[in-house]
Amino acid sequence: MNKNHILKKIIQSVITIILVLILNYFLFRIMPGNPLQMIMRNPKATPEAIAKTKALFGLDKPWYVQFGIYIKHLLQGDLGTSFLYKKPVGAVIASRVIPTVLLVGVGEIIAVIIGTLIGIVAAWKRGQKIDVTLLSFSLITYSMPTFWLGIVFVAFFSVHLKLFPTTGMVTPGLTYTSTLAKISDIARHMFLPVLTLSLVMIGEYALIMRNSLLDVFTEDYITTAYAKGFPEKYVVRKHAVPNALLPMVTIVAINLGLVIAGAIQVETIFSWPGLGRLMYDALKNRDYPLLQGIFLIVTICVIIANLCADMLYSYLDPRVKN
Amino acid sequence: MDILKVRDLKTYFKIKAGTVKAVDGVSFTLKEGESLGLVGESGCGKTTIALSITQLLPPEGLIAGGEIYFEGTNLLKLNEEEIRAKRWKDISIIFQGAMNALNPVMRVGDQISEACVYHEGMSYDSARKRVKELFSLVEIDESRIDDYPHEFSGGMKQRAVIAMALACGPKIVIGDEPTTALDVMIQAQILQLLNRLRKEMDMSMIIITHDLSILGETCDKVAVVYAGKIVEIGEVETIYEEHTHPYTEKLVKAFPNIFGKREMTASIPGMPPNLINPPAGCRFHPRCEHATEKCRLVEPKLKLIGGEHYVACHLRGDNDE
Amino acid sequence: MENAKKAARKRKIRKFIESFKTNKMGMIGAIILGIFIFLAIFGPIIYPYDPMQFGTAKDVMAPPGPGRILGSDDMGRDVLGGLISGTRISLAVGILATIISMVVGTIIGVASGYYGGRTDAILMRFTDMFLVIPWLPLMLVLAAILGSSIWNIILVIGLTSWAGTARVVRAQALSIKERQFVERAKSIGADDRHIMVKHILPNVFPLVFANTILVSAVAILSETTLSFLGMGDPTHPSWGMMLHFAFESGAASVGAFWFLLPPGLCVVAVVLAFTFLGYAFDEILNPKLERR
Amino acid sequence: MNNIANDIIEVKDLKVYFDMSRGFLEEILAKEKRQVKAVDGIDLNIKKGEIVSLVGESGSGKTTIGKAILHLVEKTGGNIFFKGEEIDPKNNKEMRLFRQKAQMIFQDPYQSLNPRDIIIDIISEPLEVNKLVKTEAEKRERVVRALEWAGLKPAEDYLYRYPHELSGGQRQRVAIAGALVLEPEFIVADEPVSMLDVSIRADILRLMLNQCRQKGTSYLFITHDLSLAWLISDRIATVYLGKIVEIGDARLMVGKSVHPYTKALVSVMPVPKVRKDRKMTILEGETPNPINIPSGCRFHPRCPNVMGKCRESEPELIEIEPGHFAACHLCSPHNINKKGPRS
Repeated sequence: MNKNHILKKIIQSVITIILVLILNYFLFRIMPGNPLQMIMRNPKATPEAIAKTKALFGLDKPWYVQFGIYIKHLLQGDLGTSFLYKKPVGAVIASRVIPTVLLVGVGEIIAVIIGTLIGIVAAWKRGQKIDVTLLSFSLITYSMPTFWLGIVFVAFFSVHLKLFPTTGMVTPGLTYTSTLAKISDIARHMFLPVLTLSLVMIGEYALIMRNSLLDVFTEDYITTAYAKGFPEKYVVRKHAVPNALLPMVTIVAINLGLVIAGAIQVETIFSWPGLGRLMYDALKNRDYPLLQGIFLIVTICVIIANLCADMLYSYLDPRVKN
Repeated sequence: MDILKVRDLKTYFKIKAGTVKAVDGVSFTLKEGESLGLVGESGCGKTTIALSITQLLPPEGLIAGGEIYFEGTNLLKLNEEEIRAKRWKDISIIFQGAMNALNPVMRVGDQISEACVYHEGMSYDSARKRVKELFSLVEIDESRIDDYPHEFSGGMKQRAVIAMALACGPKIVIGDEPTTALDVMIQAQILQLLNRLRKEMDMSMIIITHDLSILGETCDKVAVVYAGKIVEIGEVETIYEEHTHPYTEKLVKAFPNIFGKREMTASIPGMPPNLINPPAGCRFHPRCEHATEKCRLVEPKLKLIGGEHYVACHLRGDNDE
Repeated sequence: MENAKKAARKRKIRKFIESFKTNKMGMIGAIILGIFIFLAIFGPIIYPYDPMQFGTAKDVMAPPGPGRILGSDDMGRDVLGGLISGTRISLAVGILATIISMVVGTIIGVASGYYGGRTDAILMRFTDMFLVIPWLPLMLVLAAILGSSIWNIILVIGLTSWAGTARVVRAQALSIKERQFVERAKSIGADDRHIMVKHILPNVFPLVFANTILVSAVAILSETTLSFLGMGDPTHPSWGMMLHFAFESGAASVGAFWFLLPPGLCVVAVVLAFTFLGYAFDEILNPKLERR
Repeated sequence: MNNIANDIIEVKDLKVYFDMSRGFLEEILAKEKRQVKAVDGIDLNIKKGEIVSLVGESGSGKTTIGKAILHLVEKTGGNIFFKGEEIDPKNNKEMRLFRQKAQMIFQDPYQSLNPRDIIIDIISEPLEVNKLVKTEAEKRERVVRALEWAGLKPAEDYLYRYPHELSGGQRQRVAIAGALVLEPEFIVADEPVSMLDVSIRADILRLMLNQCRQKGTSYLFITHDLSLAWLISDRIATVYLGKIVEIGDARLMVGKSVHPYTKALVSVMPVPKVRKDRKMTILEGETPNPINIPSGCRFHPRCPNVMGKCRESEPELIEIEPGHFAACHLCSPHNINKKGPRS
């Protein structure tokens, strides 16, 4: 792999992170005027919180000093104190990471696998009935608001059919007899949120994979592969799909933003105890330090994920390698 | 012996605007060890002939009639699996634009060996050995076997594509514009290589090109294609020197001869016809200065006028049916 | 003379319409969108509705029946009426936000692609930042800070959704810049302004147009989501706002499908229509397929 | 500087180098500055009414030479004189006048015409940009005249059509009309027929020839096809890796070329004739990348007649007979006087 290429990508990511830090800082401090006023307007803010924030912001100093302080605190892992939970933002966020990672991870993996498969089948059978069906399915799921799909699922599967629990990650008050019982309880709670989250993403991945494959199909090396006497299946599997998958790597990474958006909605609907729900609560209660902390963490995670995707891409595509 | 016999081949494309009669009644014969050039302007249907032989037409293309005999079997009567077995093993193609004919994410060696593994059931290792032999045949260093296509220069890619076409020892190789977009010197290298390989490996060859002037060193026979039909076919010297069809004459004169007199080349007035609604009678008549009433009404048939020289023109062949 | 010019342009437009007519997806999209645009303009006249007119206790979440085709909501208001008046708001927000996004994206994309070098590097870093920041959290944060007015929502959506357009336009501008007609323009002494206005923009425009329609779909989805999460403008109830109230009032747990389904289905229909149209235009106008 | 009045273009020691690394990140990261010496010191003159051809393979720098002469790419070194005067590309007024007198015809008529403009707008663009016409009628008149020069008659039939409504040959004629509309004195034609079907090439070439004869326009004809160059030009220069290796009368360059590269090019030129006795000199390998130019004579790694001297010292372009110059150690008799290439 090309060292310069990777170094370049890393530097670019660092620049982006710095830009995000600046944006984050200004969004919460400069734009709406004095942040202290906003905090004071917040009925749930305690005097201690105000005092702490005041000290944290160092509002009497010029903005670049304030920014320096802000960065210093960040580097020490200090993201401020949540109004709502009266605890350090870092700790609040940390307690919510695992459920989100679980939800987003499973949802994303399912969406990528099924979406890619649908895209392959649709492109392969282009213009045929199965393509039209899959294409319509993809376009319709792609057009659905995530939260709405979630509510409809709750209303239908949980309330109407009583098949799944409506909220939470575990059944409250239940003591488990075995690890397996715990896993199965979580799985039952996870089913609908994951279904919702992956359904809205499947459509997009399917559309992208289909387009990408259709592009590849017009390439001369595909005709060559057919001329070599290989059956269609072999040509698609060995020659077309590996090429068509390349753009998918980048898209999946960029789409992490979309997944986060989906997670916020799904977690809100299903009261899933993750970062998305936390963000919704922070928003509802105007808990700015918490909101800012989540925003920052999530954004940096997405930037790092994109960097990883770039590296994976340059590993997979021999043309970038050197 | 005749290895390939194409009889009255008709290949049409159904598109929104109508049916394009890209190939409309083409017949020719390729003898064992012979090299035939198919020459004509762009859009005359020469590539479609090649794609019809191996049945690699795009979905909107369809073979509307005719027969294609390869060693006595009609390829058009074979089912999908049978025709697949013939591809590459018996008839392989060198496609136009080598840079695009190679899969960018697959090692060059693997792209060549996969055909051997698939068609001849070779083990991966023996297939690799074969690739190394092929590389030395086309003069590529065998250390480059694990390179990706983008690491090859233009000329090397073309050589690799040729090596690929030879992988299964085919009986016929079809070169579709094998040297277009290459520099003259590399063009000369490739043509020389193709000539040598054809003789060494005892293959038959079809060279498809718009460049009539490259055929002198490469082909025994030349067929001139105009608007989906062969208008003249004969030995390459005959086509260059004793052509009788007005189109062939114009085409030959369109190429300068730097070893001859410096005179301006000729152009052919008008444009090739629309193949959805080709002109009645002789398809060349709207551009032909000798056209008569008969040319406008009656379509000329390909007639033998001596040796192996056939021509489809009312003005030249006297033996009317 | 001018007539001949007009005739040439007319020929071109007619050709576009011809190819559009044969595009099934595009036609379906156009018809659906047409219906909703009609509703947005004339709906409130045909079917008057006052969002401040609350119903009585027995009207609350009443199922469909005579006098209320789609039942009523948590405040006893008519769902159909809310739906029709929401059409105007959802469409307006979507379209206005898209215009902002398109203008910003096109300017940044063209400048970046045409000038290249340092300008390009700086603008693209900036664009990448917007591309990579998860858009919903950013919108939520912005909306929370700016406050929930309908203009703020439009601004927030417009200012967070231009990055994709900028990328696409930049790529297109880059390729057009390399075309020989731009080189020709330079060789006859044309300046940057002339080249951008006469050559780059007209050739970027079809792509921007197709892209704009796709962005509209995203903008409408964004508005719905923002409103659902409580960031909407309560004085301008959109479809998303209706869903917000449906969720908050527990329509799901009482099985009030008449309150839950219609606004969502409307969103799906409009977004789908925009997507269809976008795809159709892309197919017709895509310069990749245009040659010969 | 003698005899300059007769020269439309005179080029002295022209150099065009491109920096490979772009963007500041790459500048930091790149170990060394990589330069492509696309044009590496060429001398050339073109007289009034003369057609000079540059023949070379891809990567030889022939197109860059053409563009540099028109100031479309920045030169790294050397001088370019137009009618005896050097033009300062930073001087807008000088450049504007120069642009009106020197035009370029591009290779691909599918790309050189803006697909969104109608023909009258395309052809009148140079007039509008340079503010040379005042009224619509005047503009139309000049466009019609240019179209007729380019052989598109009746011109009125073409004015309000889009490029895609024309055939390839017609498009190239439109492109030529677009260059002729300013009545330039010098035209760089970059592979003007290589994208066209053979059946219409002759028409375009004849058009250029007639134009040159009747109006005394000078042409720099850039092509990879030696036989086309031989067909229409007065003089031919063969270019290899950014240098002119041989230049002389067109017939001489084919019949009596002396440089091994030109000789090899001539020997492999395809012709519509079967020549059983033909001996081809097929050079091995490919033109090297201009990033790594070989030492000594840049042609030595592929030269069939290479000598020890060729690896060490670079041969200069010397006159071997009146008007015929070559840069090769093989053909450098001591008695030949060293002079610039002037015919």
